[in-house]
Amino acid sequence: MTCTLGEVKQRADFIVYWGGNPAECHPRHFTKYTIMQKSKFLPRGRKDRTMVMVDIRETKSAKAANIFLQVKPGKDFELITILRALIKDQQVGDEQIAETGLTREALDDLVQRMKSCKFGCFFFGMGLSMTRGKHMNSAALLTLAAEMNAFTKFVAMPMRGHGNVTGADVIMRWQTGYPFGITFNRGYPRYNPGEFSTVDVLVRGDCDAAFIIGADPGATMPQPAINHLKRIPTICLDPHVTHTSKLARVHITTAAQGISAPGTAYRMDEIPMPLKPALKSPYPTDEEVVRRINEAIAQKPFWLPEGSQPQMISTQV
Amino acid sequence: MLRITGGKIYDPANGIDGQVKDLCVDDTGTIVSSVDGGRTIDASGMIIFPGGVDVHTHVAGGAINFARAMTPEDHRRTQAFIRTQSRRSGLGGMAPTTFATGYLYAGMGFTTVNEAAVPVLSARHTHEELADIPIVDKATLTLMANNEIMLDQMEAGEYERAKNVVAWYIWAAKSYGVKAVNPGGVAAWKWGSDAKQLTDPIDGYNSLTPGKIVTMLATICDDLGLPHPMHLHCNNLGAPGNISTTIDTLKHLEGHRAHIAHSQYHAYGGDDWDTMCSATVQLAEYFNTHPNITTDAGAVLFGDTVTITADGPWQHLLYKLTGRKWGNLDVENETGCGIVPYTYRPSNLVNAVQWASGLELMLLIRNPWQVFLSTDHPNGGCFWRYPEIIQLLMCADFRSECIKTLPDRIKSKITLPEIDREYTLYEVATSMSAGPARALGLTRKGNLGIGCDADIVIYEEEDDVARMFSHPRYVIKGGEVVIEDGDIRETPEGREFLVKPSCAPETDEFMRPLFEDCYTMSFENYPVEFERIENPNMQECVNASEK
Amino acid sequence: MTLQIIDNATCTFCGCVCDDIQLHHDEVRIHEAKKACVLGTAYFLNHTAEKKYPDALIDGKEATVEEAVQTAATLLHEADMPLVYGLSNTTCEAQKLCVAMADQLGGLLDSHTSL
Amino acid sequence: MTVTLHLKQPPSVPLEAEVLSPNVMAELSNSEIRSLVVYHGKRQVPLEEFFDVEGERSDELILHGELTKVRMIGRAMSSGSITVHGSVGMHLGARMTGGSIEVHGDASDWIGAEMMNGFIHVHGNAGGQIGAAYRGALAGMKNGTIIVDGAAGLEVGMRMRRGTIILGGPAVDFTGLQMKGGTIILLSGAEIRTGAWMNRGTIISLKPLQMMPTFAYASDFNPTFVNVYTKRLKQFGINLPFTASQGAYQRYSGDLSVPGKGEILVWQPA
Repeated sequence: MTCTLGEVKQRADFIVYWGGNPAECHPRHFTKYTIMQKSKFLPRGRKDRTMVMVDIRETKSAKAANIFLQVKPGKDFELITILRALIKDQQVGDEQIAETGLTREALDDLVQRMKSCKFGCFFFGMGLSMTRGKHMNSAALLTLAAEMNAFTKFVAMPMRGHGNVTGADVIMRWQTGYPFGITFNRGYPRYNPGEFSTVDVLVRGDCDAAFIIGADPGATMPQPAINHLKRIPTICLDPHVTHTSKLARVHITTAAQGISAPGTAYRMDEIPMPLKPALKSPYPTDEEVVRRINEAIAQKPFWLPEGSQPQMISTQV
Repeated sequence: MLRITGGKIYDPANGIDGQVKDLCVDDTGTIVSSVDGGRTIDASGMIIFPGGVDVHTHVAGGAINFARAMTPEDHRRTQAFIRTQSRRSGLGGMAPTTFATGYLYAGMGFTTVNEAAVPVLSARHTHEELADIPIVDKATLTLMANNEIMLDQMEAGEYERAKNVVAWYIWAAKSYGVKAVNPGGVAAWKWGSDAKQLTDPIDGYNSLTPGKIVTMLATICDDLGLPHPMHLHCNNLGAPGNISTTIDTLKHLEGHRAHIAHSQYHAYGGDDWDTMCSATVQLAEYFNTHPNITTDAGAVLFGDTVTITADGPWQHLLYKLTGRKWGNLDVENETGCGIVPYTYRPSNLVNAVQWASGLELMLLIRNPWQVFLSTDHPNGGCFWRYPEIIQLLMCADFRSECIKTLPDRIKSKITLPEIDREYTLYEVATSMSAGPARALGLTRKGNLGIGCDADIVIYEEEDDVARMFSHPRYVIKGGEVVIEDGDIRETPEGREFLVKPSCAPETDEFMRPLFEDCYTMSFENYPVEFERIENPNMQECVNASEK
Repeated sequence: MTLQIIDNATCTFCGCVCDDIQLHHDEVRIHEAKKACVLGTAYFLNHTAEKKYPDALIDGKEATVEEAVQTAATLLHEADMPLVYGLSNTTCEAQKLCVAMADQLGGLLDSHTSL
Repeated sequence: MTVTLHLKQPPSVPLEAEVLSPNVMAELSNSEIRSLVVYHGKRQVPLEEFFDVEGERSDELILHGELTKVRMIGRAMSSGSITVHGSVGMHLGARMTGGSIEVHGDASDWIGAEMMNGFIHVHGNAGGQIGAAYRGALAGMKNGTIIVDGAAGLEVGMRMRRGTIILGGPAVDFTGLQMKGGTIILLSGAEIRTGAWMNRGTIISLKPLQMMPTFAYASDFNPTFVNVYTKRLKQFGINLPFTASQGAYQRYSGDLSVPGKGEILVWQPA
C-alpha cells in the first residue's frame, strides 16, 4: 500500500500526516512533494487538496493543515483501530471515542472524507512509530490504508528520517531477504527483531565486537547499551569524531556522503538517487575503508572450515 | 578451454535432435569448431541442451524486493545457501534473495533471464539488484503502456513523438525492450478503477482506448527495430471470460510481431468464478494460425507462492478473495504493482482450471517455437519448479495421475484429459531455450552453433524427468563450469543486454517540461548512467523494413 | 574568486533526498546551497574539505588508516558474535559492503530502522 | 535414568543449543551427547565445552545452571521431558510438538512460539511473545499448554490458533494480539491493548482490564466452559471462580476493527 512521492504529487487529494512534523523535520515535503504542488489532475494545487494533521500537540506543521486532530498521547493505536472499525460501519461508543481526545463528529467527518477522496495518502512519522506500541502503531496505519482500498485508492508511507536509512533497508532485503535485525551466525541470514536488533543485543550484552558506520549510538542509545559498547571492541567510521568514536577502540575518519563521497542514496519512497559530491575530501570514503577491512578479513582463516558445511540446507533452524 | 565429448546434443536452433557430437569452447567462452588442450568432459550417454532462457520472470526490482519484505515466514522455511570463503549466503523460496536467484537458476541449467517489469523510475534499483544476481545473463523490459507522457502523445495522435518517448525511456532505463501491462488499466487503477474493454476510452482520456495503445506500441517496437517485440500483458488478467478480451487484443496486433506474456492467465471462459473454465482451445487455435506472435505459458503449480504483478486491479481482487496480506506499490507516472501471498490448491476449482490451462496451452499450441516454459515467476509458481512442468509435459501418464487428484467437477471445464501429446526432448529444448532466445532476439543464446555463447547444460539421462531436469550433471556458463554434480563451483558475474534505439535529439527538450510536471526527480538525474551497468552488452536494433 | 557550481546535487540530510540543489563551492567549502531547506543548507555548509580530524584513532591515539583497517579486521575476525550496525548516513555502495562484511564475519547486521 | 547437564561457565555471547532436547538425547551415548554441536555466537563447539554431562540414552533431560544466554532449549521436541533448575534464554520449547518442559527459574521471550502441542511450565517470570507467531507467520501456537507463574512481557499469544496460556503474574501490552483461537487466562491482569485485533478465541482475566475502545460490552454471565476449565486447571493448583455466588464474568466482544468474534471475560466478584 505504498507509492512514490511523485504519485502523491500528481494525484493525492487527501493527505494525512500522522505523528510527524514535516515543517521542521522534512521542510520541503509540503512544497516539493505533497500539498503545495499543482498537477494535471489537481490543477489548483493546494486548493484541490485536503490536509489533515494528527499529532499530540499543535506543531508548526499543524498550522498548515486544513484539519488538525489532537490525539491524546499514547492513544494513536486506539484511534487508528477505531477508524478501522468505523470505516466498516461498526458501532463504537462515544465514551470510547472520547478516550482518544477526539469527538465522534470529528471522526465521522474524517471517515467520510477518507472514503470520498480520490486518492488518499498517510504519511507517518516518529511520533507514531517510536511511541508506545512502536511497530504495531505503524502496522495499524498500514492496515487501515490497505482496508481503505475497498472504498478508494489509499496508500501509506513512513516519513523516514536520517539520510539513507531506506537504502540500508532495501539492500538488506535483496541481499538477505530481511530488512534489519539479522544474524549470519549459522552461515545464512536469519531474522528476528527484538532478538537481533541492536538495542536489545547491546542491552543484553549479546555481541563481543561492534562495527558502527553512519550512526552515533554513543549519543542516541540508552545508557546500558552504551556501556556495553564501551566494554567490547568497537570500531567506528564517521566524517566526525563522534561520541561513539570516543568510546571506540578504533575510529577512522571518512568522507561525508553527498558532500565529498559519491554514490547512491535511496529516497524515503525507495527511489535511488545519484549523489553529486561538490568537494574533494582529504579522507577516504566509507566504501573504500569498508572494502579494505573486508579484504583484510578475507586474508584471515575463514570461520567456517571449508567443506565442513553443506552448501545448501533445506531445513533451517 | 573446454571439450565436451560423446554427448547426445539437442540443439533446435541448428536442427540437431539427439545426434552425438563433440562441443568445443574457447577461452572467450564461445563455441568453436576445435580447441587445443584444456579440460575434457566425457559426456558419453548424457544429454546436452543449450542453457535455459527464461523469457518472463520477476527476479529484481522494487516489486520483488517488496515481496521479500512481506514474506519473512517463507524465508525461514525455505532452502538456505551457506556462506563459503568466496560465495555469499542466500535464501531461496518464493522470492529468493539475489545471490540465491543466481544459484537456483544456474542449478537447474538456466543461464539467461529476462526481468519482465521495470518501472523507469526504479530502473536504477533494478540494475543494482541484477548486478547482485550471479552467473546468469540478464535483460530487462521497461514498463510503458501506462506511461502518461506517452499516452498523452498517443491521445494527441502524435505517433512520432510517442515513438521518440518510448526510445528515450528505453535508453534512460538502460533496458532491452518494452513491456506493456494491462494497457490503460493501471493508469485507471490509480484512481481505484480498471480498464476492461479494449474499445472503451480510458478514464481521463477522450479517445484513447486500450486497443489503440496495443496497436501503436507494437508498431513503435517494430519501427524502433527492437530485438524483442512488444511484450504484452493483456487486459483483464485472471478474470473469468477474459478470452474475449485476449482474442480482441490479438486482433489489434495483426501484422505485428508480439510476445504475449503468461497467456494462461488470459485464457478463461465462463461468466463468473463458478462457471469459469478453460478457453485454451480457442487461444491455441489463434496462435496456431498466427506465427508472428509468441507466448509463454505462465503455468500454475499447486503450492505456495507470492503473486506480484504490475496489475494492481487483479491483485486487489485476489486480496479480497483470499483475505491475505496485501501490498500495493505505485510508481509515479508509470505503473503500479501489487503483492499478495497465495496458495494454489488442487481442491480449488479455479486453481485447478488455472493449472490445467497452462499445460493445455503448452500442449495445444503445436509449434514449440511459439510457446515457452514459464510460471511468470513468482506468480504461478517459483521458477525453480520448472522441472515439475517439464515432467507434466513429457509424461502423459503422470499427467493423468495428477488430474485424478482434482475435483470431479473439473472435467467439464478443461481439455487436458483429452490431450495425449508428450513433449520430446527436442521440443523441451525448444521451449526452454532455443525458442525464448529467438523471441528475445538473443542470437548467441539458446544455440550451440559455432560462434554462440558456450552456455551448456549436461544431464544424465534418467527416467525421473523432474529429477533429471532439476539436477544437471554439469552447467557451463560462458565456457566456465559453474555447476558440477550438484555443487556450485564458480559464481561469475553475468552480463546485461541493452539496446539504444534511435531517438530524435530534440526529445530531451520535449521531455524536460513534461517530466518536471509529473516527476519528483531532476530530469538530469533520472536516466540510469551507463557506467552503472555491470558488464553491459549492447545489442543492435534493426528496423523491420531494413531486414 | 569565482565559485564553482554544481547543478541538481542531491541532499542526503533527511529522507526526502531532494536532488535539485545548486551548490556553489570553492573546493574547500560550500558557500551556498540554492533550493535547499534550512536543514539541508546547514548540512552542506557545515562540511568542509579541510582536515579537521586525525585520519584514524586506535585506543585514542592517532594512527594511519592502514593501521586502523588492520586492527579493525583483527578485532572483528576474533569476535564470536560481531555486530555490524548503523548504515544510515552512508552510501548504498558502502552499505552493500557492510552487508557483505556481516555475511563474511557470520555476525549480526542491523540498521537504524530497528530502533 | 536421566541425562543431567551442568553448565560449566556462562557463555559470553548467546549459545544456540537446540540439541538440548530429549529427542536428540534419547538414543545417544554419553560421549555422543558430549560431542553434539552447539553454536557459541558463530563458533561451532561441542556441548561438553559448556556442559558437564552425566547419563545417556534417556528422554528425561535435567539442566542445571544460569542458562539465560542459552537459547532454543527443547526447540521442536516431540516427546520426553526437560527440567531446568535455573533460568533459561529465548525460544524455550518453540515449535515443540509434544513432551513437557518445567523451568524452576525465569524464562525469556518466545516461549512455546508456534508450538503444535506439549506442555511448558515456568515457575518464575517470562518474557514476551509467549506462544506467539514469528514475524510474518499467520499462526502462533496451534495447541498445547503454557503456564507462567510470574509476570510476562509483550504480545503474549500473538496470533495463537488453539491451546491455552495461563499467566499467574501480570502481562504487559498486546496480550492476545490478533488472536485466532485458544484461551489466555490472566490471573493478575495485563496493562493495555489486551485482545487488540483479535479475531476469535477467549481471554479470561480475574483482574479489571483497560479495554480497547473497539470492544463492546455484551453481558454478565457465568459460562459453563469456565466450570470445565476450572476442573482441568485444578491439577496445576489454579482456581478459577465460576459460581454465581462468587460473582460473574463481564463479557466483551471484539475486536470490532477486524471485525472479530473474540471475547474477553473479566471477573467481577460479587
